[in-house]
Amino acid sequence: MDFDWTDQETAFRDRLRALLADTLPDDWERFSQHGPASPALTRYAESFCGTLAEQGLLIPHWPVELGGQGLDPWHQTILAEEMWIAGEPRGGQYMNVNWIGPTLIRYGSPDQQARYLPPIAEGKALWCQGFSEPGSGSDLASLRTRAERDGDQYRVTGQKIWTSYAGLADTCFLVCRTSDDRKRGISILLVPMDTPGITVRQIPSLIGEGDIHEVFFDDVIVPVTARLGDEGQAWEIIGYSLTNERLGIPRYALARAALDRAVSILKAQDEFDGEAVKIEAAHCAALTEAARMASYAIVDRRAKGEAIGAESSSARFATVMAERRVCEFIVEYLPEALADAHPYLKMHHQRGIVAGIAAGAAEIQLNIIATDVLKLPREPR
Amino acid sequence: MDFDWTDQETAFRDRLRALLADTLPDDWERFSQHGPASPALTRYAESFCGTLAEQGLLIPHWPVELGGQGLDPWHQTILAEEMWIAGEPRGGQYMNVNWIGPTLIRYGSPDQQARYLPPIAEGKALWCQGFSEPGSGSDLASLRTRAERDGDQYRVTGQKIWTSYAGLADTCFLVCRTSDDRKRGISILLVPMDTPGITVRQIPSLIGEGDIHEVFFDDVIVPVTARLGDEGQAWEIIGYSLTNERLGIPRYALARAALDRAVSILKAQDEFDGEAVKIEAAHCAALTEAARMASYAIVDRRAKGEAIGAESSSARFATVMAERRVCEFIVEYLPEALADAHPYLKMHHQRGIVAGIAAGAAEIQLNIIATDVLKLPREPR
Amino acid sequence: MDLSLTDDQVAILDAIDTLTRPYAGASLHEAGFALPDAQLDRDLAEGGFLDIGFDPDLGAVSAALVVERLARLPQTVEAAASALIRPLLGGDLPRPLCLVEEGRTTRPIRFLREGATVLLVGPSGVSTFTATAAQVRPEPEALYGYPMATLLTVPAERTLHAIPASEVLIRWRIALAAEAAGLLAAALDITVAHVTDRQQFGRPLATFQALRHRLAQAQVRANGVRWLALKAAATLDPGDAALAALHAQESARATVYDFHQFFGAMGVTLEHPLHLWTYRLKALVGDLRGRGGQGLAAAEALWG
Amino acid sequence: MDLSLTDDQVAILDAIDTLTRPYAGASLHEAGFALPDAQLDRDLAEGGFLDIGFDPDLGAVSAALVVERLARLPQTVEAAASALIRPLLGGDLPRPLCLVEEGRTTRPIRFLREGATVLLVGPSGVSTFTATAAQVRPEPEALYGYPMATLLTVPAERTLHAIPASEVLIRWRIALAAEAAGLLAAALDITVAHVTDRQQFGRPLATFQALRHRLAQAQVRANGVRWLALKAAATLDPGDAALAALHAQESARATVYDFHQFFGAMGVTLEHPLHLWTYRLKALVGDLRGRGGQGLAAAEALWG
Repeated sequence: MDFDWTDQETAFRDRLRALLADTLPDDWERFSQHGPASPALTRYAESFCGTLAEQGLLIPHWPVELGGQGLDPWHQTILAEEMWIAGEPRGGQYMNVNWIGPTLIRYGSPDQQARYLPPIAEGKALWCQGFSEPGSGSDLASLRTRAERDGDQYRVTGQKIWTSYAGLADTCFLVCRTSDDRKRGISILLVPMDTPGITVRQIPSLIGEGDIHEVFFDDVIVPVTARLGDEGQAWEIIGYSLTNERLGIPRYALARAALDRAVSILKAQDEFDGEAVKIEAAHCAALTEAARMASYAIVDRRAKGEAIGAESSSARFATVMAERRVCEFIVEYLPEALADAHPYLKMHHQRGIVAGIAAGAAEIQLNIIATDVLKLPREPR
Repeated sequence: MDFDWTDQETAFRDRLRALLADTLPDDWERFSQHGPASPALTRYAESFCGTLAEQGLLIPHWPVELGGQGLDPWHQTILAEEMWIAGEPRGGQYMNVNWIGPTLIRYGSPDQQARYLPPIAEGKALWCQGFSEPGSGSDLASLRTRAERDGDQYRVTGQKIWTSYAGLADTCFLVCRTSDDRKRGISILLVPMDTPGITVRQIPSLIGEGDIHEVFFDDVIVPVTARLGDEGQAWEIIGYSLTNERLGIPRYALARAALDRAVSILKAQDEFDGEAVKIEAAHCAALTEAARMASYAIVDRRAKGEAIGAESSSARFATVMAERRVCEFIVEYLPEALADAHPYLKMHHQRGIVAGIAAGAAEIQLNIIATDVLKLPREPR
Repeated sequence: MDLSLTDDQVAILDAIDTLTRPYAGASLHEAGFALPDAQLDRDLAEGGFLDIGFDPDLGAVSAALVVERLARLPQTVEAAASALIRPLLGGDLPRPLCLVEEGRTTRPIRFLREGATVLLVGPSGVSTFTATAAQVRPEPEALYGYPMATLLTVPAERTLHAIPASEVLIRWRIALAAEAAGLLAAALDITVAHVTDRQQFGRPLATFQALRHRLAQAQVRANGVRWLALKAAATLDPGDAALAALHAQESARATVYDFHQFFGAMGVTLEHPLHLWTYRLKALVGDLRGRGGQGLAAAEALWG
Repeated sequence: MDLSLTDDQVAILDAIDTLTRPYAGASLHEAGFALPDAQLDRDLAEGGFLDIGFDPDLGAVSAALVVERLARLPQTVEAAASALIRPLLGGDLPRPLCLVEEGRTTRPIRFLREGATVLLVGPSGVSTFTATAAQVRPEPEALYGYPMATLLTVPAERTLHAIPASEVLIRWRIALAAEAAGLLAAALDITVAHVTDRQQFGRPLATFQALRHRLAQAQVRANGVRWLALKAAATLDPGDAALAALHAQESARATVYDFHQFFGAMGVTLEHPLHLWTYRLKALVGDLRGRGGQGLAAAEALWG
């Protein structure tokens, strides 16, 4: 066992930090309070991702033949950590490079790859993901948006909700129903958002302007060539995508950074003096570091090419525990952070509070741990 | 609203405390570490309950015509609190006066009342309750001990477990199956423990010698006249008993007393000085007082003759939370208490750790709160 | 002991329910971060509901009951300080009454605005002043579900009140606990309604045992906070008050996460009112140095 | 970073498994409060398994792995202090090694008996002595799942060790966390087996969602404690060590109650071995002034 970073990894992280320090505008911390899906951040992300692309830092983990450098999962983790700690200046494009691109590389037709991969690699694309529906959140297989086959096209009708980036995205990674079979009746369509019949409504939100939307599909015509993979293959494709996002966002890293920031502010205000505040801060740090190590254990296995299973749910739940406690620490000891005093901490809070509900609710992770890690017999349905 | 005790209630509590101070032996705290079901405590309880009976303090809440004084539920609560805080010198007899006696008063035949009530009122009886079975804990209706009717007698075969007091009890309040109907096939027999065919095995236990047993019934012949109420009436009778024991033992009172004792020891050792220990002690006190008030809200309604429903489960769960935190406080800050240094605290720990499993598991209380207080739709079965 | 409401208390709460019924049913679509309501405030003040603590026959318990009831509304009204602390100070101070702890004056303050009475409490005593526009920076982006502002300066000229700071702190803690009790009850109610209605995996969310147990625990906490607040209002004992506030802050922490968890994404929209209660609870968690502050005060009172 | 076991580590753990297999399967019927085993202790000592920390090529991570593995056994062996702290002191001290914090010498001490080495650590430095019968009062009634005794006197004549107390505390915390990790894993394993087997309401307990979620959280905690312990063993950093011990103590508190809850009455009998792990966890919770002690040490190291 070896818990040290290699020199190359350390240099990579340093390079990212230097680039961030050079590139981000002076008022970035205040600016980044807008959610990653806000119009302001989305516009900024296009310029920022262009810079990353020029420096070879947008898709360094992609295969060399597709413009990447084939860097291993440790580098990918370092990249994800540094970007998220910085407030994710890639905006919604982090999805592109982390899982939409890799999924297209695996399942896309030559035409689809030719059309969609270059803009992703150049930092010019913005996708939204059409997964959740009003009646179907954690239970994806219950989705009802229908794509009726009609010759060489589909006619799509239905509604998606909680869709981040939808207001500005150019393309939707749309999961929809092509037959009644619960799981094998689901297919994926790559739908340009300017297709007639698509209406987007922004949902006003606690966590930032433009962050979540409803998307209505009203007799939207999509050519069959826009289907990713086979009809009914969505369940498999999403499963593959998830292996690329199994750990999700490295929230433990921002949670720790926010904790350190909060402590430094408290110290400057002579308020990091009692036992209570110190002990509570230590509990937060223990949880962020436990989540970090649980996550690294998964990265290690990915780096070795081993199959990753349910253990990633354990790392994800550890991350939710850490996020929660850091959010609570700041609310209790630096309440002004949620007003206007400490934009970085407010940004953390806004992103942290959804840790337990975004990308697979915490309760789903617990179900997975119970069934697949602990091997407990299943609940009756 | 009025949160004060009446002068009469205060005098009653003072009288109990004086009696305890006068009556309990000098080495009582060390002695009371033995569980209330231990042979040592059971023997002592007979003498102690005799004293209580002489002073009119054994069954003061019983009707006057049955030897009591008809005192209201507030007095009953004060009695229960003071006895439990003192380590329950009534031993297993607390069950007699709290629910077995009242249940016999309501459902017993004249012969049964004449036989069983006087010894209870004199402090000379010891009962055990035959509820749990190896395959049936929280799910009482699944019990399998059978009583086969054969003329004017029953032939009982089966096994009970976790039975407190069984080693020394004179009578068993036995719940057994007289038909296959899940709930309406259950009946109660009052069975002398010296009936041939009954075997008792003590189970060695963490919480004290003689505290728990297995009881085997092997073709035990019980006359039909020993049945309490009608055949199949057990579910109703137990429901009535529970209304008499709805709040269960006032564990919050001992938990608070143990907390206060622990703090005074820590202060004497100059170890109640940091913030951490003080704040943790305060959390414990908040929980004991929340449990106390939730319990008093139920007592208040009983005192007014109002029906008590699921709210008592809320008070019970609050009590479990308080017990748990006080036990944990002592383990963390006064670990020597669980060795031999502080018998009163060890006694508290031994009795407190079963708070969540005895007399209706904590999870059952949560189910009841969810369904009957919050009115959530039921789980599927 | 008699834990039923008196006839007077029943009448007061009934009158509040009648007065607030139109507000309770207001459309909350896009209610924004906070939901102040000047008309409701006026109605309550004119009805005398915020002055109940001045009446020695009704006293602090009745005032706490009013605070608890009003905290259940989606609209926010400065009731807690006015109903429970103003009686200590005399009746002629303009509302809202804003509480500030010495040494923590730069923290955002609930209800602070030009013309509000600011009550400063700490080791140097108890004093008040009327805030001017220049002293106040509104915080419209604060997430807390209350109108909030930051105090830019504390004027040297203030009205000194000859009451011990400890008296104010006792009532502040009771006010906090009573308000939290109402907020917890309302957040629990709306969450119960949501999970009963919301289907996942073909059945109501409310039928999932893990969620049921967590909501049941929230019920136990909300019930405990309410009783501790009322008892402390009755005794005005420093220990009772500190335990009530401690239990309120601890319970807010323990339950707010769950309420949002069970609301899922809906809980972060401004179209559903959950945040009006949960983010107010968050605002209360930091008062008087948070749980550590209450815990130390309780320990001092109980075992000092 | 490489988080796989090295070949050496795999070989060591395999050898331990082989050696301990007969003990792991021993009948635990009426095992009593603690379950010491002199033969197992000898076997392990003679096999050199408790000396791994002396080998610079293997080091503290390997020693921590050994401690974690041995803590899973129902029998208790003084491994943590011997494997992780003894290398600081030199190799000729008789085992068991018993750790005592200055100012807390009257607390019950794990493994203390006549002939044991007592290590006293605190502001005045690091010293050891060999306990005599007269200095020791056994505590056979202690509930903690370890053989324990109280130290009646601390002799003035002790061997002073020229190492900083801080080094000992770092390794004590790592030892504690590594041992807790093994205890948590074993308690979780046996509880999983129990709830899978035990039927209530016509189905295995393990099929009830609330229980599943609580056990899943225990898994997350046990996993986190293990990784923090191993990382701290690798870095020997005071912050890492304090976080590992803090997380271990907090996780012990959070899970022990649940394990017993799910075992029901069986968990309080001496016929089921649950207490051999859970009561050992309780014994670790109070070490080095409990969570407060670890939290302050962590804060000092991280942000001091």
